[in-house]
Order: sequence, then structure tokens, then C-alpha cells
Amino acid sequence: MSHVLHAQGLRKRFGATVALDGAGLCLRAGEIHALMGQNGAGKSTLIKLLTGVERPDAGTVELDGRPIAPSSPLEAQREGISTVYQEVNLCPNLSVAENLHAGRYPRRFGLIDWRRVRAGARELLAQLHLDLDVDRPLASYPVAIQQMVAIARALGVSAKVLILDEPTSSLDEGEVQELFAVMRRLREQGMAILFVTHFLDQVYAVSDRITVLRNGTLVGEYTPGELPQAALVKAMVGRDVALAEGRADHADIPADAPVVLEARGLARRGALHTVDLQVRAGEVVALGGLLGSGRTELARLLFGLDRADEGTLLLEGARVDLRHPADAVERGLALCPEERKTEGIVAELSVRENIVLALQARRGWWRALPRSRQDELARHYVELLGVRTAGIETPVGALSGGNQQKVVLARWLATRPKLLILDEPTRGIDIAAKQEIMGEVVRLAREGMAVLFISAELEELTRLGDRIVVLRERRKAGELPGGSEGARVLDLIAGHA
Amino acid sequence: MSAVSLRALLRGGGVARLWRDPRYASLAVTVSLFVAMSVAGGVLYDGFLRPQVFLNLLIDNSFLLIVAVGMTFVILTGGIDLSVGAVIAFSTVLLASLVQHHGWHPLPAIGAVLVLGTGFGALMGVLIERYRLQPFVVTLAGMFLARGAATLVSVDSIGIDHAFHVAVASLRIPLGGRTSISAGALIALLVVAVGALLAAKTRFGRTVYAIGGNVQSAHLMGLPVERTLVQVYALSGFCSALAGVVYTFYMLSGYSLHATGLELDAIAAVVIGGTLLAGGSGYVLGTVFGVLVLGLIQTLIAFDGTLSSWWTRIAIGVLLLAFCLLQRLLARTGPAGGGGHG
Amino acid sequence: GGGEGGGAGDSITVGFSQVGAESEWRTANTRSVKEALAPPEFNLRFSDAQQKQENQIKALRSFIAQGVDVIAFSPVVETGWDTVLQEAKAAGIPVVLTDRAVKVSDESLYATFIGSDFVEEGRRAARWVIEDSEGKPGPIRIVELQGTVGSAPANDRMRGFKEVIGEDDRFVIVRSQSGDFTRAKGKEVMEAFLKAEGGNIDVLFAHNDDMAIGAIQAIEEAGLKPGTDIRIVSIDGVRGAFEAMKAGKLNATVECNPLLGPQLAQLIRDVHAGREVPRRVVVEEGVFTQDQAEAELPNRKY
Amino acid sequence: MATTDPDAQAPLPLHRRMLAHPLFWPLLALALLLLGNGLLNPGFLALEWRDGRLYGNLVDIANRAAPLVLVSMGMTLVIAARGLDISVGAVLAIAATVAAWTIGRMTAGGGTGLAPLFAAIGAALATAALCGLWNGVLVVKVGMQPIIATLILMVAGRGVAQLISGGNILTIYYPPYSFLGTGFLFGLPFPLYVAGALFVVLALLLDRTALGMFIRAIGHNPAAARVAGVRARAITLWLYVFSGFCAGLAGLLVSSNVASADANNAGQLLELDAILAVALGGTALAGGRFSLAGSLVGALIIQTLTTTIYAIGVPPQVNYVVKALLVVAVLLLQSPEFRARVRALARRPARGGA
Ligand SMILES: Nc1ncnc2c1ncn2[C@@H]1O[C@H](COP(=O)(O)OP(=O)(O)OP(=O)(O)O)[C@@H](O)[C@H]1O
Ligand SMILES: Nc1ncnc2c1ncn2[C@@H]1O[C@H](COP(=O)(O)OP(=O)(O)OP(=O)(O)O)[C@@H](O)[C@H]1O
Ligand SMILES: [Mg+2]
Ligand SMILES: [Mg+2]
Repeated sequence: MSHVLHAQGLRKRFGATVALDGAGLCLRAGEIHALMGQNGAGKSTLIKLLTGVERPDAGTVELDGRPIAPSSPLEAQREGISTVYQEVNLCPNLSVAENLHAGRYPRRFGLIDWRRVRAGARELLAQLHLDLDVDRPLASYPVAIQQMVAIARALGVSAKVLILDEPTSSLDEGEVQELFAVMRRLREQGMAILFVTHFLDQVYAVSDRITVLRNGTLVGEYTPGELPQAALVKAMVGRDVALAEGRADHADIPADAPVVLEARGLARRGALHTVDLQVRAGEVVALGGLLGSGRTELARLLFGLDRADEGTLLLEGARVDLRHPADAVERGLALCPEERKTEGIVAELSVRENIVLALQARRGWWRALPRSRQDELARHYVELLGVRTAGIETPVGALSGGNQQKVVLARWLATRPKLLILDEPTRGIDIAAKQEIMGEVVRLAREGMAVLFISAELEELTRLGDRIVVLRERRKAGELPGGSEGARVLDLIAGHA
Repeated sequence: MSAVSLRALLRGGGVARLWRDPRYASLAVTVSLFVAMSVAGGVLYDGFLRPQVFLNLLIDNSFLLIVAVGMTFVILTGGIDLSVGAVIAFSTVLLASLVQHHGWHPLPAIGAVLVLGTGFGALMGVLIERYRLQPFVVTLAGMFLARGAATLVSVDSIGIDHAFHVAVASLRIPLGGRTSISAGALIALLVVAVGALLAAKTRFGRTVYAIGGNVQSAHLMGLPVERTLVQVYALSGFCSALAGVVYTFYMLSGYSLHATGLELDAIAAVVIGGTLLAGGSGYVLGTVFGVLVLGLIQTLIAFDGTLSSWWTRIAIGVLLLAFCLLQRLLARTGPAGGGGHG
Repeated sequence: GGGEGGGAGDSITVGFSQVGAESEWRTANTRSVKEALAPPEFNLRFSDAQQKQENQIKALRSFIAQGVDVIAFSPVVETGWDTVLQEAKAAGIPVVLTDRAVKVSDESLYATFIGSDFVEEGRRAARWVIEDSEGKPGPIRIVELQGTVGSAPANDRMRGFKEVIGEDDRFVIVRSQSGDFTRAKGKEVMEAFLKAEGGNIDVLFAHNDDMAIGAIQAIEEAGLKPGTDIRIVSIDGVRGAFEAMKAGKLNATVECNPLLGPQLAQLIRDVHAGREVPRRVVVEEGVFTQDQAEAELPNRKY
Repeated sequence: MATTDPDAQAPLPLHRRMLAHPLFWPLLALALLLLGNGLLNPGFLALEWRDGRLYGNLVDIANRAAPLVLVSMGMTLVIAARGLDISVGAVLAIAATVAAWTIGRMTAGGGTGLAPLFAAIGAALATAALCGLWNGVLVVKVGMQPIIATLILMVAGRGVAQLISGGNILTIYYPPYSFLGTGFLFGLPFPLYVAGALFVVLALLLDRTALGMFIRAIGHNPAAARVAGVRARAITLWLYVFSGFCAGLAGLLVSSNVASADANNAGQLLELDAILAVALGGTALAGGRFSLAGSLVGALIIQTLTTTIYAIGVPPQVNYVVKALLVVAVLLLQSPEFRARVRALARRPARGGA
């Protein structure tokens, strides 16, 4: 077997946090290799060490049997390692085409040949069956597409090794399949692919081999065949975890349960056609739809982040005019946004500050939460959601991606809202934590909170929703009762019904 | 399936898009406002719309234009360069002193000045990049240093009477119809052309935009962030020194108090031209119009000729305000992203 | 000159470029010029350069473009005028310099110069100091508050002062620092001088009255008597200086007369009519001391 | 890039904790400057009690720095919220002129007692706050870039001030007003109390309320702060008003100090000094991270630099060079990267810098 990339005994400390302690990895040509572990296990750190973003404190990395020590991503690229980092790491101000080619432009007479840049960009995107206007700035596209662009960029580098850190976290089923098709093709061509995900099905669908990390140490390397799901989870978590299959207790929300939020004919030009929606106290409404179907837009309108052109919004029966998210927060609404990096965390603030931010905003700047109360809240949610952090005073930016997501979630849970809107809240969260979070959401709903839960995952929709609302092409396509068959939901989403 | 859904996301497009695109729209607005202001001047004052008046905009602002081009690159990375005015002053003094007091021919003296300016900029770039110092303070210190160095060379203004320099200074290239343009203005136009090309069509220029968009990402994308940052400040230093040279053609003198406050004019021109101070978005061409707008405001005031000193200041402020307000109102979308190309 | 852009009838269109409004002296200068060049005889195009030479050159260009009859201006600095003055000459527009001279290669580029001589002002201040210190033994310790570093008045006043004071070896200039021509800076710098030199200062020479007025406050706050413990001479002769002299806090001020409007108007008339004018017109100026202050104060227009 | 800070988080020994404190390096710079002065000029650090007043260079520095401290406070908060206010110098001039003009009017009209004093203070501060509001509206409501929005007032503001003063320096012949800038209270100059009070009140306000956290959130990530329900725009608007107010206070001190208002020169280039003070104090000019105490120290550093230049008696032509070199030295001292490099060089001088 030819080892393309071989890493051994990697250690990395960040201050008091030991992110990696004797981790390693062995990547062979022509394989898709899944790297698994809980949030904060050290997957992204391992990748950063391999690609020169960070330097290891100890350990060796060999490429084709030759030791390498890249000191920058540029060097790693030159060595033939192409990487898509967790979170989109492209330049939002540059056009899609340029993001795909930055650093390796085709030139004519020494100058960049934009025509070929565009053409090349379209070609790259076509590999993923994407058809975008490549001249628009990247920022004008939703994260999912930015993620696809990042993947396409990595495909454009003629490399020996392709590393993908959670490429699928913001993609929906269709996009995931496109990506897998490409990965399989590259595998045929002999490329070594390292792939991080928290979706177990995806692991079994494409990977040839699995490496598991736990708390920064190497647990072992397995083939999917020798490691069934339960065993994989056990390897990652270190103990047995019961994976809930479906949920029996879809509550029958009484028809007279008070309606918390009602949207009548809500519409916004270019974003959403008229939508009616009701969410009752104690109810979890799951909102499904394809990428770009308008779910995020709807959530933003409900929260006053964007202004609707038409329609009315009623909160507990009374008309409200939300001009600013602050209005919504003051009235007991909460929106956990889709884009964690830009609209969610404030990376430089501490875990504590990020958690109390919305609650404090609701109280106003004058009535500060006492520090002891802040600490208490922060500790409570860190424990409840299993946030892996050195302490509550650690800047959130130093947390792993999944843990950042948990902090944003904690921020909104801490406000104890009347209506909680969650836009893809489980993105990048590991399987065990997902269980905990969904359990908490259901528990809060049973205590009387209304929940609007947006997800790209069929399973989450059917399991959580007391009612499932589906959007298609920016209008409401229909509603299904909780516990409906997955296939029926899928049909509605895709428009085959 | 997914390809269809994505395509649905992208409805619209076509030619109309070009107009709706905030990147081009803001440039178009700036240009239109410039034209509107000129017309207003023509209505108000006799002789305002003569071609030479507009050529004078170029001639009188050639040095500002040159530094503003350098400044555009600095600001595109999210930095700032406060030293430009002082570097101009230093360049003029040094050049004048070399020529007048040390018997140099202007050409080697110009070469020396350009090298020094570039090196000075690069030095500031190294401090900013290597030691993670804030550009504002480093270049502010650079400004003190360059001004100080200029006064050390000479506190008095030094007139230049070398035949070569005088010849270049009084050179007027006729453009027909009793209009002409100076050598300095030509140099400025050349700098603009090179700057625009550099920004749009070279790896250096595009890295500048990428850094302004997101440094971390630029780094992760494998772009040469460190080198480019140093180069950007070196470029700005070069442009300042070149502007200093053009200044000596304009004034035929070197003086330590030349170009005081010019840094602010340059920054203002760049920002009025539509470049975001936070970096990552803007055009060299926008900067040209930024400079022209500032020049036009001056010209309007000069043509009016009735304003007292303080009304002059108020008028500059009001015109600036009117321009920026209209610019904001007409460019409907906010200063969205857009390091456009091509 | 072609007066196409010019005003109505046979009034003389004058383009006047002022340095700025950086001091009371300058404001008074502007006012005097504006009053003297009033309609109907004159059609004044006034332009303020905000202390920048490039603005002034732009203004001159615009005057040329507008085709004024006569250009007058107070140059920010001495050098750098060749090109634009050549353009004026080519356009047939005569140029009158006010307030300070310029260095040009070709003397015919301007018709005449009316204004003060900064070097001479420095000399006069020094002469007053020497006179004032007659019979006193050396060393007499002088501190100097300079104007803005590099500005023409600062350079010249310093030069003139040193030239004369240097001939008498009783005097030493112990400290010299820029006070930027402002009261606030004058006070701050004087404060530092007093701290550094203790009571060992005999004479203060300030490049303008404002700095002297600021310094006087610093001296008083340090518990000394200005005008007595420290003899003070400054330049300009603004009203504030006369008030200070009247109060016995300032000893002398060398006048630098800004009210040259009427003289300028006459020169412009002559130049426009093509009459012969002297190359250099000196403004009438004097040195004022405390005993003249009370009598002179009501006459001060600025 | 992820920062690798070896000093973070772990329970550290006292000296390490001190080194890691953000105020340590600015304070060290200040101490070194003062010490250097003390060595060059033995009397420099002396303080003596004379006529019921504390007298000495240190008092002078603090006193002279007071206006800059005031302006830096407002500037710190504006910058922390991703803004910039380059109009402070002009606003100072306006406030000073308004105060002088008000006093002139009232005393000429026979106003006596303390009425003109309070009227002047009120008018000046109100005008300054209004200027700040103007800036805030242009930035927040109109959406102009802060540097341009405040540039407008910076240019026009002095014009307005000169319009009020008719281009003259307005001299104030009204002794009570002089107390603000030159008075003494319990042996210390009154401006120290003004600057001190503002600093303490502000520090308390930021500490005891959630304002500090909101400002940092806005500065680091305005979009996220907005989504979290922070009224980012309203807060930013008020910060501009506050910055104007601070400049107004400074204007009162400056005009009172010299008993006159100089519309053209008062507060000239103050904006640069204020931003420099803010930056020296460790505030990030890109927004978010800020330190009020740092800005206070920064302002003191700048004034000490100025006083140093006067005290060591360098010729005025050299002023700028000395200032530049000292500023660079202070900056480098504060740069962790530079210190790391120096340590590395010191450890193995043989190999040199790599
Ligand atoms: N720059 C940093 N500073 C401090 N700690 C860090 C830094 N980067 C990572 N860590 C810590 O290292 C540990 C491993 O993080 P890493 O990002 O590698 O996790 P991960 O396995 O990728 O998790 P996820 O699935 O959530 O992405 C975490 O505890 C994290 O807090
Ligand atoms: N690049 C784009 N082109 C067109 N529309 C876009 C684009 N980016 C965002 N949108 C807007 O987004 C809306 C749909 O995206 P939205 O994010 O609301 O859908 P979603 O169902 O939440 O999908 P996702 O799974 O991406 O979250 C569109 O109506 C459109 O207004
Ligand atoms: Mg990760
Ligand atoms: Mg969405």
C-alpha cells in the first residue's frame, strides 16, 4: 500500500488547552478517508498542522515517504496538498471566478486573462453541476454555495492529497451527492482524500477507511466494515450512546393552544412569495426545503432582520412591526442564525459574553446582569450543551467549530424566548451533542416555548417536528403532520407530489 | 435536482445586471455627479466649461493624483498611509538640495529620491507586517520622520533653476484649440494607467483586494500576504516620492512645508472615489474621480471669488457634503463588496 | 489683459490670493485689502489658500483662466512661483506681490512688491533688546519663541534677530523652540522654558505677539512679573500686544503693518494704467514701546 | 490566523500576569520616558509644594495633557465601535469660540456674577454635542464612511468657528472663566479634576453597565451584535455625540487656559494626537478591543514626548525627528512580535535573526 501522507505523534498545545496529544494519520493513494471525532477532538487542528497553518509542537509528517514541514498554506499547496478548511475561507469581496483562481491565474502577456479565469471557473463549477454567475462577489451567495465554491477551488489544484474539513455541514442532500460523485471520481484517479464529517451515513456511504480521534489522541484506524455505527460512536465518545431512532411522542398540540406568532401573507420582493405561518405555544414546527427555497429569508422576516414588503405579523394575537432585531428580542423572539461566522459569534468576545449577549440586549445596556449571574448562566449552558472550552473566559474564536455553534445556541436558549427560531442549528455539531440539543429543544417546547426549526436534514425534520412546513421556490409548498413518513416529506420538498 | 434549485436561485441576470450591480453603479454615480457639478459650475460662472479649466484640474492635481493611486492600494488592503504628504515634502527638499547645493544633475537626483521614497515605504511596511503594528501609527511616525528629515535638510525653501528642471517644468504639450497639458499631468495619467492595470490584471493587485477582503482567508488560500503588504507600502512610498518629483516640476522648489495635510486630501479622494476604508473594495478609476471632485470644488470656489476665508472652508464642507449625500442616496445599495476586475 | 471674464464696465478686475486666515494679523490684512479693492472701481476675485502654496498656484491659474486684469497675492513661500508667473506674463496679466517677496529667476515676472521685510523686523527687535539692555553686564540670557518651523517669517525673523544680537557678545540665546505662532503653544513652551531655566531668563523674544501673550500668562503663573523680571519683545503690533504693553507686561512690539490695502489699491491702479511703479514699496512701520501704548491703543484697527 | 499565545489562560505567576496585562507595556513606555527625562535633567521629576500648590513638570504634563485625555476618551469609544472622528479639533475650536463669544456678549451686555460662566459652559457643550450628533447622523443614518463624514465637519467646522469670531482671536476678559483652565483646587490644577472625573465616570459606566460589552461586540462583529438584539446604530450615534461632547469640554479648558479662543489654531492636528493616544494605549483601530485606561496613558505618553522635546532643548527643526523616533520606540516596545524577536536574538546571538 502506498502511503501518500503519514503523520505520527503530533502534539499541539494552545495555551492551557492540549488540542492534540499524539495524534496521527495514514492516508493512502486512491482512498477516501474519514476523520471522525467529537467536537473539539482535534480534527481541524490536525488538518491545520498537516497544511502549515499551525506548527506542531512535536511529531512528524511525511509526504510520499519524505518528511515535510510546511510553514504556510502556500507551501502545503506547493507540496500537493489541497485543502478546504472548516468555515468558508475565501474572500467575500472577490468574485466567484476569482476566488476559484486566486493565486494561480491564467495569464496572457504576463497579465491575468480574465476571460480564461471565467471560463475556467465555469468549468470547475460544472464538475459540481453548479451554474453560477461567476462575476458576482462571493458574499452575495448563501453559505451553502460558498461552501461549494470552496470545494470547487480545492478541486482546481492539481494535487495528490485533498483535505475537506466538514464540507457537507451546510449542504443539502442533492449537493452532498454531487460532491460524493466528484470524490469518487477523484479516488479513481488515485487521489488521496481526507474527509471530516459528523454525519455517520455519509461516512458509510463514501469512505474506505476511518480514523477516529478522541480528546486529541488517536483512537484507531478502521474500515467501515469492521466498525458498525454504534461502535464508531463509542470509539468517538468513549462510552455507549443510545442513538434515538425517531420520536414517539409527537405532541398533539391542542387546537386552542395560544398562537405565539402568526404571519399573514408575508412577502418580500425577490426573496419570498406570500407565506402564511402559525406557530403555537409548545409546538415545534419544522421548516423544510431545498437550498435556496427561502427558509432563511422567512426566518429573517419573522425576526425583523429584513423588512417585509407585504403582510402582517401577529405576536400573541397583536400586530407587531419589527423594525430591528432588538424589537424582536425585546418581545421574546429569538433567532439562531444560519451563518455562524458572520452573524452568530463575536469571535473575540469570551464564551461568557457571547452567551449573555442577547439576554443582556433584551435587558438594555443600563441594567447589567450581575457578573455572578453571568458566570452562572455561562457555566450552566457550557455544561448543558457540552461545550468543550478551556474556560468561560476563553474567546469563542478559539473554540472548535461545533463548539462555537453550541455557544450561539446557548445565547438564545439563555433568553428563554417565547418563540425560538433555529436556522440549521445543528450544523457542525457532533452526533452525541446533536442528541442532547434536540432533547433540550423538545423539553423547552414541552414547557410551552414555540419553536421554528429549520433543517436540511430529513431525519431531523420528521423526528422533531410536531408539524412540518415545506417551502419550495420561495413559497409554501405544503404542511404535513408530525411523524409523517420521510418519503412524503421528501416528495413535498422536491415537488414530486 | 440540485442544479435546478440553484439555477432558480439565480434568476435575473443579463445586461440589466450590470447596472444593478452596486460595484459599477457607485462608480457611475460618482462620474455622473462630477459631470452634474461641472455643468452647474458652467451655468453659474462664465468660462467655467472651457476645456483648459478641466485640463487644469489634472495639471494642478497631478501630484495628488499620483499619491492617491498609491494610497488606493494601501487602503484596499485595509491600511492607511499618513506619511505621503511628508514624503513629498522630503522628496522636494532633497531633490532641490541635491541639484542646487550639491551640483547633481536632476536625473540622478530624481532616481535617488525615488529609491529613497520606495525604501522608506517598504520600511514602514516591514514594521507593519512583521511586528503587527497598526498602519495608522506607523505611518504617522513616518510622517513625523519625513517632515523632520526635510527640515533637517533645509528649513528654507530652495528654488530650483537647473536648466533641465526648468525645461521640464515649463513644458506644455499642446492638445489643440489653445489647450495644453503639463509633463506632470502626463506622468500622473501614466501612473493612473499603470495603477489600474496593476490593480485589475496582476497577481499583486488581486492579492491586495484579497487581503482587504479577509486577511486570514487570503493566507489560507495560499496568497503571499506578507510580501504583498510590504510591497503595497513600498508602492505608496514610491508614488509619494514620484509625486514629490512632479511637485518640483510644478513649483520649481523644495520646501519642508510643502504638501502639508495632503495625506488627508489623498485619503478623502480615495474614499470619495468609492473605496472602502475597511479595504477590499474600490477602483483606481474611482480615485481619479475622487481627485477630480476635490479639484472641482476648489475650482468652483476660485471661480466664485467672493468667499472670505471662513466661507471658503464652509463652502468646501458643504460641497463635499452635497456630493457625498447624493452619492449615498443615488447608489441605492450600501458599500457592498466588490473588488471588480476586467 | 483680456478682461472677458472680468466684471462690468471699466472696473479693474483683480484676482487676489490670500495665504489664509491663520492669525488676527492676516485677518486684518484681508479686511484692509477687501475694503480698498471695493466696487465700483474694483471687481475683486478673492481666494483663500488655506496656507497651502499649491492652492495658491491653483488660484492664480484660475485667475489667469478667468482673464482678470491684475493679479495680486501674498505668497506662502518665497520659491516655486516661476512657472505660474510665467503663465501670467504670457497671458499679459501684471502681478503685484504683497506682504512678502518671492525669489524668481526673471525679475520681470512681477511688477512690484509691497510689504514688510521680515528680516528687518528681526533686526529691529534685536536692536530694541540691545538698547534696552544698555549698561547691563553680560551674560544676558535670551529665550526665543519661534514661529512655525520652516515658515518664512520664522526663518527670517530669526535670521535678522541673530544677525544683530550676535554682534554683542553679552547676549546668549539659551533656548529656542517653536511655538507655532499660537498663544496656547507659546504658553506651553514658555512653561517648559521656565521649568528648565528656573529664574535665569532675562529676555524673551517672540516671533509674534500671540506667542508673547501666551508666554506672559505662563510667566505670571510661575510667579514672576512679565515685563520686569523678564523683558519681552515681540513682532506684529496687534491690539492684544498694546493692551499687554499698557498693563506693563510686554515691553515692546515691532510693528508689521497689515493695513496695506490703500497702498495696494494705488499700485494696482498704476500698474493697470501702465504707469511706472517702484519695484519695492515699503510699508510704514515702527517699533512701539510701553510709553506709547496707551496713546496708540485707540488707533489700532487690528 | 489563529493566534498562539503562550501566556494565555493558564494560572500564571504574578510577574507573568503583569507582563500579559495590556496596560503593562504602555505604562512601561511612560515610565521609561519619565525616567529618561529624570536622568537627563535631574530636576525633571521633582515636585514641590509652593503657595499651596503642587508645582513641577509632572503636574504640568498631566495638566497639559488634560484636553488630549478628554478628546481621547471620546475617540476611544468611537473607534471601538468601528468609527473614527477626525473632526474633534474643529469641534474643539467651535466650542472654544462659542464659549468666548457667549462671554463676550454677556459681559458686554452687563452680565455679571457667574451667569456668563455657566451660560458659556452650557452653550459650548451643547454646540459640541450637536456637532457630534451631526457626525453620528451622517455615519449612522446616511451611511457615509466615518472618515468622510467627519472630514466634512473638520473642514467646515473651523470655518463656522471663524464665522462666529469674525476671524479674530476672541480674548476673554472675564476672570471667573479662567478658573477652568488655570484654577487650582486642593493644590492641583482644575483640568486634572475635569479629565479625572470624566475618566472615572466613564470607567464606572462601562464597568457597571453592559455598554462596554455592547461596544466591543459592535466593534468586533456589528452584524452579529445586531442579530443578538444590540441596538448597534443607536449606540454608535450616541458615541459620536459623546465624542463631540468631550471635544467641547476640551475646548473649554483650552480657551480658558489662554483666556482666548483662536478659531483657526485651537485644537489644530488634535485628531492625530488623539488617535495616536488611543492606538498607543492598546486600542485596536479596526474596532472592538479598547482600553480607556490605555488611552489615558497614551495621552500622557504623547504629552510627555512633547514636554521632553522642550525640556531637552533640541533645536526646533529636530522636533519631528525626535518625536518620530520616540513613537517608533514606544510602538516596538509594545509589539509582542518585536519582543519575541529581540528575545530570540538575545538567546542565540551567534545564529542571528532567521
Ligand atoms: N487557536 C486556538 N486557540 C486556542 N485553542 C484552540 C485553538 N484552535 C483550537 N483550539 C482548541 O483545540 C481543540 C481542538 O479543536 P479543533 O478545532 O481541532 O476541533 P475539531 O475536532 O475540529 O472540532 P469540530 O468538530 O467542532 O470542528 C479545541 O478544544 C479548541 O478549543
Ligand atoms: N446568490 C443568490 N442568488 C439569488 N438569490 C439569493 C442568492 N443568495 C441568497 N439569495 C436569496 O436567498 C433566498 C433563498 O435563500 P435562503 O437562504 O433563504 O434559502 P434557504 O431555504 O434557507 O436555503 P439554505 O438551505 O441555503 O439556507 C432567495 O430567495 C434569495 O433572495
Ligand atoms: Mg473542526
Ligand atoms: Mg438557509
